[in-house]
Amino acid sequence: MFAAFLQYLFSGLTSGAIYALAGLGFAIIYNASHVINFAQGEFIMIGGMATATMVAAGTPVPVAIALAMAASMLVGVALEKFAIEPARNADVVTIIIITIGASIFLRGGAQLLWDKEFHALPAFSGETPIGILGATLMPQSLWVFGVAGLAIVVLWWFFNRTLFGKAMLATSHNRLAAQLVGIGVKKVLLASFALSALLGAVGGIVVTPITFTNYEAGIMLGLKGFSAAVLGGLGNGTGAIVGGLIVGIAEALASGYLSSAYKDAIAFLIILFVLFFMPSGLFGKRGTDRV
Amino acid sequence: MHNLVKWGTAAVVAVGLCGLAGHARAADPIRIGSTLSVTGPASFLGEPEKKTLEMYVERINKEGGVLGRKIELVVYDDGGAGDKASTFTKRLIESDKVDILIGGSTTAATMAAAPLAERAEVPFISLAGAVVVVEPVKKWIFKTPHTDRMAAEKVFSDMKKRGITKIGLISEDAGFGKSGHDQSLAVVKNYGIEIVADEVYSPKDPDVTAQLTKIKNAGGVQAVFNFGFGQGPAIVTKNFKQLGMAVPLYQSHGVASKDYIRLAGDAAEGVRLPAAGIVVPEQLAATDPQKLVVTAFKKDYEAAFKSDVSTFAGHAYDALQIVLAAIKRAGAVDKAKIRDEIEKTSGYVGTGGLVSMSASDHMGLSPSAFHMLEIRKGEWALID
Amino acid sequence: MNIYTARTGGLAILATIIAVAPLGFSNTYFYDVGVNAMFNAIVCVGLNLLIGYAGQISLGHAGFFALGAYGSGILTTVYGFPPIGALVLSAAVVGLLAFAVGRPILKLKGHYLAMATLGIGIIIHIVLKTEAKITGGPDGMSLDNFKMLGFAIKGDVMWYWVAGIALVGSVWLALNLIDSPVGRALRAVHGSEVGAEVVGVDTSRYKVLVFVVSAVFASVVGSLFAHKNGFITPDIGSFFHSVELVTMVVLGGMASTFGALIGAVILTLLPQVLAAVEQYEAMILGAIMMGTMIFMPKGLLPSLVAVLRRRGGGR
Amino acid sequence: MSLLKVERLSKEFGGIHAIEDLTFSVEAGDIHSIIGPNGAGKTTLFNLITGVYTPSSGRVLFQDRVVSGMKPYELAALGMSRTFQNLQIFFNMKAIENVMVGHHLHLDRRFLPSLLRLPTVTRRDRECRDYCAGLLEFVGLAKYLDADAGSMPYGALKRLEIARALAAQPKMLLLDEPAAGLNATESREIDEVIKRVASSGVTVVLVEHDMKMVMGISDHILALDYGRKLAEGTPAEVRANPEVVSAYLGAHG
Repeated sequence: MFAAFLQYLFSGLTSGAIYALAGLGFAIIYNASHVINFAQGEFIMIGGMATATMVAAGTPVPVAIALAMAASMLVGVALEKFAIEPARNADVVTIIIITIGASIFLRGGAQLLWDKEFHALPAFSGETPIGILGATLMPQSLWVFGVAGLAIVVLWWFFNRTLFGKAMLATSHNRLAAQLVGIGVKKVLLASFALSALLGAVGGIVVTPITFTNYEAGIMLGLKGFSAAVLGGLGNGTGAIVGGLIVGIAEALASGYLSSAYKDAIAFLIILFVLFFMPSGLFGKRGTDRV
Repeated sequence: MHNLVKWGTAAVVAVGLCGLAGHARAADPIRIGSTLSVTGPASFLGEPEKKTLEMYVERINKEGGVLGRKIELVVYDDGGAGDKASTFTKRLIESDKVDILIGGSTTAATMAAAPLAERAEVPFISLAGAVVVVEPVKKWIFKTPHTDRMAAEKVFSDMKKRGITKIGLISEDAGFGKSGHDQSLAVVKNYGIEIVADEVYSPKDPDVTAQLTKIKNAGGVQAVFNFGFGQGPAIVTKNFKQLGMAVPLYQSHGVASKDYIRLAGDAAEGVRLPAAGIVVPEQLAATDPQKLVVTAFKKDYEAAFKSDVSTFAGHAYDALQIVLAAIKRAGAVDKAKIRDEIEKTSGYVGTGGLVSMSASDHMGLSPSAFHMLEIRKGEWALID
Repeated sequence: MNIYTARTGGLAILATIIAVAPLGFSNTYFYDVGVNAMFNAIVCVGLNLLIGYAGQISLGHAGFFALGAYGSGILTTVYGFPPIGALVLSAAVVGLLAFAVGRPILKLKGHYLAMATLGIGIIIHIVLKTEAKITGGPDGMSLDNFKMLGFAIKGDVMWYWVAGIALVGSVWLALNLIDSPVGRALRAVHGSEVGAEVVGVDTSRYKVLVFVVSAVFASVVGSLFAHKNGFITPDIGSFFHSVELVTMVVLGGMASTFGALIGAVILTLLPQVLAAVEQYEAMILGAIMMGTMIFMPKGLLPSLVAVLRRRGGGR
Repeated sequence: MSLLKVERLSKEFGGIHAIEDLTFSVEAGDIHSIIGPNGAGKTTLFNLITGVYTPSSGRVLFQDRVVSGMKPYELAALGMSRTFQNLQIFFNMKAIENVMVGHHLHLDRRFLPSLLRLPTVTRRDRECRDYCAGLLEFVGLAKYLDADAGSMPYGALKRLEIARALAAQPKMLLLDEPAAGLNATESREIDEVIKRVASSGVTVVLVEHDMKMVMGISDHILALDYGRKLAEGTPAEVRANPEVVSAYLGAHG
């Protein structure tokens, strides 16, 4: 029975790491701008679709990956420049609708540019499952874990050790003050979208061998990524990773021990339950309202 | 403020009406209306269906049309949603004044549109799978796809031949898989087979090893049957191999396209599934009456769209052919006469099989319409 | 500009438009679209009380809509309830559910509240999809006509007038509420929760109240929608439908009852208009959403009003 | 009679004592000022008294009733109302509506009559409107009656908050830096308003940096430093207290 448990855990970790990568993108943009970007899933889709279609057309894999990352970043920058920045002072809900509009737009574009088929990428390190204590794990899952782990380390370094990263954090805490000490707030916002789109593309590329991709793949990933980011506490990278893993593992354990039909419902129940007791998520900033 | 509200609203209404009323009405062509799931989760049904209808309507018009009249095709995208299908069907009937309806890629869309076609007395050939479309028989409603029950029966009879008595069922929780799941449960006992594990997954789940592990550990499972379409079955297949499950894996006709093999890769080796002859025209026996039809259709489709033909494209082809034949027999574009002639369709050789409808059978596909295929070395192999 | 005349004037114009619009309808399809637009408008008028006036977001209202629809479907077909009884009982159950979940989740703010309401909507959707024995599952379920006192509402034309009356009634109720002590308390919650508290407004009670009211609006319309369409699928409770509803409110104008109404009408008509350019539909829809919100962040109606006021010399 | 008693009140934020073991009382009808350098805990004290924060220990009595732990809206019903240092205006409403919300507790708040716009509700609402217009005039904002709060200048908003608080018809009104950010003329006007409020029988508790104003209008002064009581007494007593002088010189010198 332990083997079964371990298998559920692996299943949950695989899904969870995917959600975590998606959630991390939400966290980065939120950190710099307090914007929730509901088009985050589309960055992931663009990364996956661009790579898969280019590889299928004969482009060498590394070139395809680099181009896909560049394409996604370009889309992220354009989104910030033309849709978010002009509306920077608008209501939270207004910006939510803008990003949802952007996600619909990007999906529509992807469907025209590419097609509606599912696309696959070959696994990076083959398809031989790794057996561990009676359970198995695909090598590609390790790639996802690795990328998620690497992303969190790099982001930590970036936000805590580089001047630009610190500037980004400062902007999120107090935009006016940041401006006063000479931080280019516009540049920071632009960079946050570029960074998050880049991360999304990387995520899309590493998960495509597991989940495949099509023009609508961003919907589910966006939704789960948002859940992960909120559960972990908005704006907290580690939180997003932990949140993603919890959602993934909860789903897998629910499938295994309770009911696979209700696994998503159970995951959402857990999120609700956590929020009832920790209204700012697991690692979110708690604080008393200043009046 | 008064004027503002008034003019604002008036402008909105005016813009809306202009948009809605923008259809010119030439009296000549025969109008065929379709609501299809061109986008959304069922787009891999609606997309090839739409392409097929457009391609053949264009071809027929080039050849002079039917009864000397051109055919005008109006397609709306319902995204697989019942309420949209209902509104678009009303639009087709009322505004576009179509003579015949083809469509409803999904069962939900069909069932939402069906009462409208009944009330307006417009012949309606559905492209949806579930048996509820034609059972009980509704006067104006027909369908061309095989039912999910037929697919389940084909699979279970193959299992029975191999002496399998205990299986695990894993299905997608959306329309196609859910309906297939229910039909499977309804007929499985007739084959002396017991379902010992019954799991579901969502169409976009990245990993289903948890569900499969549960099936694996259910005890005595001799085969696993997956009902679903899209990328789900490919993930099931890959996870199945990952877990090293040694029992046979069956898929439904929902994945009878090359895309499935392409996505699942090596993991698809040995998977069996029921499919119509269209998938393997070259392997059909020379005596098979379908051979000519499906070979020609596959060639046309793949030449036109540079993508593999799917069973679903065939459903649209069959629907169009049945309708055109009925119009020719009726000799006039009279909805009631066309309906009667559709019902009299007999011995039509289509991509799905031989079709002979009757007052009590508005599908008319013989059970032999399905073949059992196995995937060997990345290719389909006809085994039955 | 006097608030009282804007109110009665607005209602009169609305009633006139509803009464006159059918002159341009050439067949029942137009009535059908009209009914859908008005149904959406009623839901949005209710949802706007929550989002626009009280400043609380909900990404789960399609769930309440679907519960109303399925409540009516199940109670009338399985338990033989009269449709009006089923409608009222469903609305009561939805109200109770909204009350029960409202208390804990409305403590949450902003994106956390969005997440919680989204979760609730999705859970409702999953239950409707999964419990196929009573809901019919993803393939949907059928309903009979709406009968009351031996009289059946059937056909799009009759539904059009029913929906029209319901819409005018809902707008009247919403306008009443907004301009009452209760409504001012709601708007104060949006303005400053602590500011409202210190003058005696029990903010959590009012948040729950408006959540329940907007859920009941959605439920009642869900019931009517189910009878009118005669067939419902769980998709009406999906996340996408919730987002659609919020978009209608925000696009038309938050904290403006007529704005929400206009938003609902536009976004109901838009897909019908865009059906002609089907391939580009998604891109155009997305572009319109972005463009409107970028250039009119307060929504169509309030932004237009502001522009006209400036032109009119600050009136 | 003491209207408000604060007994051994403490509040900690993550180990830091914002208020520590504070005891004092406010007599009915007085203008009672609380002074102290920035960070002395004045606003925290207000938040504790009005129920925005819950005390870590100690208690607050209002009209000899223990009220610590009660919600702000419950305290409002008992007759306590306040303004804020950082404005808490309802910017989404008109000036008059802001004040009308202040009168909330005195209106027909039943849901159904409001929804159906019953005559009883509308009649009282009209009366409320007139009453609140009177309050706006009282604080000198008559010309802003139908203005959107968002379009009003800062000084006017400060007075709008006072009008809103008065609309609740409190027994005790707590004003948190009502003159902060105002020019000399505006300060004098606020000064006048406070005096008139007090003379109408409302007890006023005032936090203010403007020493001239505090010394001029207060009956009683409490000086705080680092959350502790530094001195207490009449303006003359407090002014003469060497500790107050040194705290102020230390802080501002």
